[in-house]
Amino acid sequence: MRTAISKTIHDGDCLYLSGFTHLIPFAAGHEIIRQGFEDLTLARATPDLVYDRMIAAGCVKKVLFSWAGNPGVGSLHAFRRAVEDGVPNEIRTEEYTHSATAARLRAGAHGLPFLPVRTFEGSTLPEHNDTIRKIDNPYGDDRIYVVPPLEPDVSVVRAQRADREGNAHLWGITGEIPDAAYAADRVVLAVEELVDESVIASDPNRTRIPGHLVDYVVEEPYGAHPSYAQGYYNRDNEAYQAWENASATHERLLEWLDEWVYAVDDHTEYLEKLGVGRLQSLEPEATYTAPANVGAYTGGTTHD
Amino acid sequence: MRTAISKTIHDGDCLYLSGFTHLIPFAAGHEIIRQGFEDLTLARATPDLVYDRMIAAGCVKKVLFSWAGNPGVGSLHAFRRAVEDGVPNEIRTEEYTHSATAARLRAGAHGLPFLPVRTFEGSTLPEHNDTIRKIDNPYGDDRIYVVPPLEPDVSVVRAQRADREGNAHLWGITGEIPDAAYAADRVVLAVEELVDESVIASDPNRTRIPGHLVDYVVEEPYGAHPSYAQGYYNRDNEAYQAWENASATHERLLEWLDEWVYAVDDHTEYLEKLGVGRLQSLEPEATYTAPANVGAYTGGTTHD
Amino acid sequence: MTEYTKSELMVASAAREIHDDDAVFVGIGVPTLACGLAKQLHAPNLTMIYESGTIDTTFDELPLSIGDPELAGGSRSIVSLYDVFCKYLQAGRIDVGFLGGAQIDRYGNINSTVIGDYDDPTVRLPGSGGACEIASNANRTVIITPHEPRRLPESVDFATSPGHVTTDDEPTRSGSPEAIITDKAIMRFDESGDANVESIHPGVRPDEVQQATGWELSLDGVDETAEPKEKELDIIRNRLDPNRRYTG
Amino acid sequence: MTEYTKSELMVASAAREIHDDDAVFVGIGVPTLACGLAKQLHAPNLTMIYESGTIDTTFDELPLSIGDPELAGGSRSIVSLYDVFCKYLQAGRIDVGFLGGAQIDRYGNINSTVIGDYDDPTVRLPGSGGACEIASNANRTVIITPHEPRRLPESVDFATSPGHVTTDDEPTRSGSPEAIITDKAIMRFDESGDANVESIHPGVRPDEVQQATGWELSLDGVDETAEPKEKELDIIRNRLDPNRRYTG
Repeated sequence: MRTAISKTIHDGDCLYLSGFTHLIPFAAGHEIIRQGFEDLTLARATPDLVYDRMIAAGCVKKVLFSWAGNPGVGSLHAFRRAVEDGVPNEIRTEEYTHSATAARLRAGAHGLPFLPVRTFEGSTLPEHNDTIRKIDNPYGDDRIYVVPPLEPDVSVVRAQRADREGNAHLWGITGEIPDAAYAADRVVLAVEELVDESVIASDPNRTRIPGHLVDYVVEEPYGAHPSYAQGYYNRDNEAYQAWENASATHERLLEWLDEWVYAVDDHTEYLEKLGVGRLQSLEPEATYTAPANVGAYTGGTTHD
Repeated sequence: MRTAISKTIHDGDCLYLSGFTHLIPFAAGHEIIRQGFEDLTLARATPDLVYDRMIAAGCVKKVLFSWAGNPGVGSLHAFRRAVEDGVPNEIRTEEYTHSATAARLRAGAHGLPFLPVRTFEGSTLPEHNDTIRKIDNPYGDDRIYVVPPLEPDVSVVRAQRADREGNAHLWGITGEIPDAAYAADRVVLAVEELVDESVIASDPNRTRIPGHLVDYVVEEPYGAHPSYAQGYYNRDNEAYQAWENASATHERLLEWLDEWVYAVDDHTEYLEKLGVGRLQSLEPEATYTAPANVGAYTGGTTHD
Repeated sequence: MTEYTKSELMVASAAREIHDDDAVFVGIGVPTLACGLAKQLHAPNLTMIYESGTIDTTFDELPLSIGDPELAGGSRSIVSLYDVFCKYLQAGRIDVGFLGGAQIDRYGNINSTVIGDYDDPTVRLPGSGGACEIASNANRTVIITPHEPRRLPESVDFATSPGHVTTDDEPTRSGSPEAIITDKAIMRFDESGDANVESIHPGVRPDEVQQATGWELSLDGVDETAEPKEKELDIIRNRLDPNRRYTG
Repeated sequence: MTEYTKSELMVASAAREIHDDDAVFVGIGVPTLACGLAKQLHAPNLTMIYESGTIDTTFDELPLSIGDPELAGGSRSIVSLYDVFCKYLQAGRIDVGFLGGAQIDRYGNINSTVIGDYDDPTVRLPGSGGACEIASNANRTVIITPHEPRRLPESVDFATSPGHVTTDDEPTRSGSPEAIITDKAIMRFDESGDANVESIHPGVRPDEVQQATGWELSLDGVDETAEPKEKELDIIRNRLDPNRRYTG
């Protein structure tokens, strides 16, 4: 991940670390903090704890978002301090609703100059964001809001498993992960496990990120912690709840970063510090999908 | 299928029998012919043999399409006779390109008044179809074509397996099948096999047609023949090739309909006429998808 | 009559807003419990849809977030973030949506964006998420909120999610709030888009309701809110929220 | 030199239009064979994408249609019909597309819709399918056609897929035909969008090429098309099309 980050990300870039609750690339966020970027634009429907940490570390000049909170718990305190008090630095915000953020990524993924969205009518938000525009419906007398494409310089995406080419099987909540990969100029893919290509080839419908999109493939187990990987480990709800306290002041948050980000060399050290017991407590009982018969039509892949 | 067709389809309706090469609902088309409709609008990216038969049987007043041929073989002769010579009756056509037909269905599925498409520039087609319009890009100096939603009265869709609620697992080429289901007012779902709900619940990512969309679920093995069902039976390429001859004149085509549609009572009789040997020759060697661990988080479904 | 908490009453009241066969766009907390309760009682065929894209979801343990793994594992289908808004909300498939917010006005406009000026806020709230879409596209929106003066001001600082706006020149969809369920009362929107008190909860005085509301209410002859039934409380306590996370 | 058929020469020539790392939007027949050949030789990293939504496809047996089950089973990913056009063609991810048609003019405009009047056609052809999208969005379009006067008229009855159109007032994308590969010659489009003969196939006389073309050609000093190499013929005959379905 260290090489993948340093080779693909440049200061000033727009990044999208994707995943809607599920498969959030925390380890990549921590590595970005360690590499000391300080002029990034971060885009994400839900900034979540990972962007809160990057903001507190001073990596960020701008955030594009649609819901900035700690789901089920409370605030993103670093995000609020930056917006409300300019701590540690002023950040600009570009704000949408979820469907509009998702539509921006989809337009980017689909090569479209805009997508219409059925929202914003009667909301104050368009007054504060001039990328949200309104056009005539060419088939009626009404008007509809539109948003332009979002094409991140780099998307960091996670999936459960991939082959070495980066063809990735993704299941559970897919959120905006495939769209982020298709919309971006460069893609870093991190997976819970690298598997033989025959595993991926057995089920092409489950490949939501094809390898031709991917610049770097990184095998990084538990790299979504405290977010989760469906079937691999549960969401660490205690860590989400603990963030409320750990992030309550800027100083306390910096101590947290010192301990959990700067003082560990990489994600493996982070996991060692977390401890095997904690990881084991997050392990779900295994339950497997029912097989689907794809049929052995070709010798080229499925029975090489 | 007889009840499903008679309860959901009314003369004058717009139908979409979906499936891009894969899972084309031939048995439903034959049943529609037997029930003697004569004023249908048929929409489909690729009319294929199933619409050719319905046109020859006199069921059709209008066809919305983007590619009207017999893939890899030749013409749709009944379609051509209707367009070129008004045999057995004049039909109107509304013509698109594939991306535009697909965008129309997607707009219908997504509740949007239009979708932009990057095509048609420099083509003669927009001159002959005034639903294809051009609007200003609100983010640039250029203009882009748009198409309006397509919302069929009834979509007939097929999938490999479903539970009794109509939650359907679909794999292989998905084409426009999910979009057709989401865009339509009423949905008839036919599957190769009904399975226990635990099979479907084990893999919600494979459910591309959720049961809440579905009005009728029909278990109808081999109902896509001579099209195919990935993992269940191969495309009957010989039948596609034979259609070139069987449909060469209107009279010969009517004889074919007499023998294969009108003289059989239902799809089961069609299969009996086809013979076990023919069906066996289409059976692929089984190859199964690698399992994915979804995790037993909930007792409600996956381990009831 | 058994004792019950305000939250239990709110859950039971919210459940009554759901009809059988409804498709509900569910949030965490009271909405999830209300759906669970309705499904056990009068709405066995309701379909629960979460913003995270999990369609027709059931669960054993209450989720902490709308994207928890049990919601995925217990669903019948999963769609992308973009698609859940397009195929469900935009396409008009959602009968009932639940919303909350820092401020709600008498027309059902909801603020979950900022307190104070947008560019220099006193309090930066999380923002819309999918709330504006729910308000804009669900057939009926039910608002759940504690009943406090700061929560129910005469007007909101920022309209994140539209209430009963009328835009004369543009016949597009607007919000469609149906009711506000608080810990003191149930208000319902009339044809002109105004929230009126329909019932006051048992033990709450009318003047308490008026004092906690930022606009003048007509309180003569309003009903008393129906108490939760034994059966409802049993389901809430023993099946839905045994750890009293939301209803204690 | 080994004997070879015209089709084999066309396949070998088409394969040379493909570079390593290209993403190719493939059709059935010559394009599929050309991709298979290029992949075995100079373009091991090419990605084959079929209109049916099968991404990065390999196969053992030649498909009859673009949606055959072996294309699905042999792919690395499968996307919907709408998405293959949006995520691949519209998004500019396709380097090379292959097209054919009933009529092709000197600017690369292609007719696959009607011969005669649109509303009262002499021959109703299948229509665009995805051809207009390929012409509009692929970086390079390679046209494969038999070389006959009716196939290469001075102008097409109907422009299904745009060639080198210039729409002065509207700077949107237009078609980008690169070459026409026929059974007599290879033509390549110059900067002004005009198709010029680059090479004539061995054994074909220049006047045969001119007679079979609906516009005046400049044929002085054109090269002879390179013959297929032994290795190319071996791959075509023994691996790609052993039943000689397309190359007999």
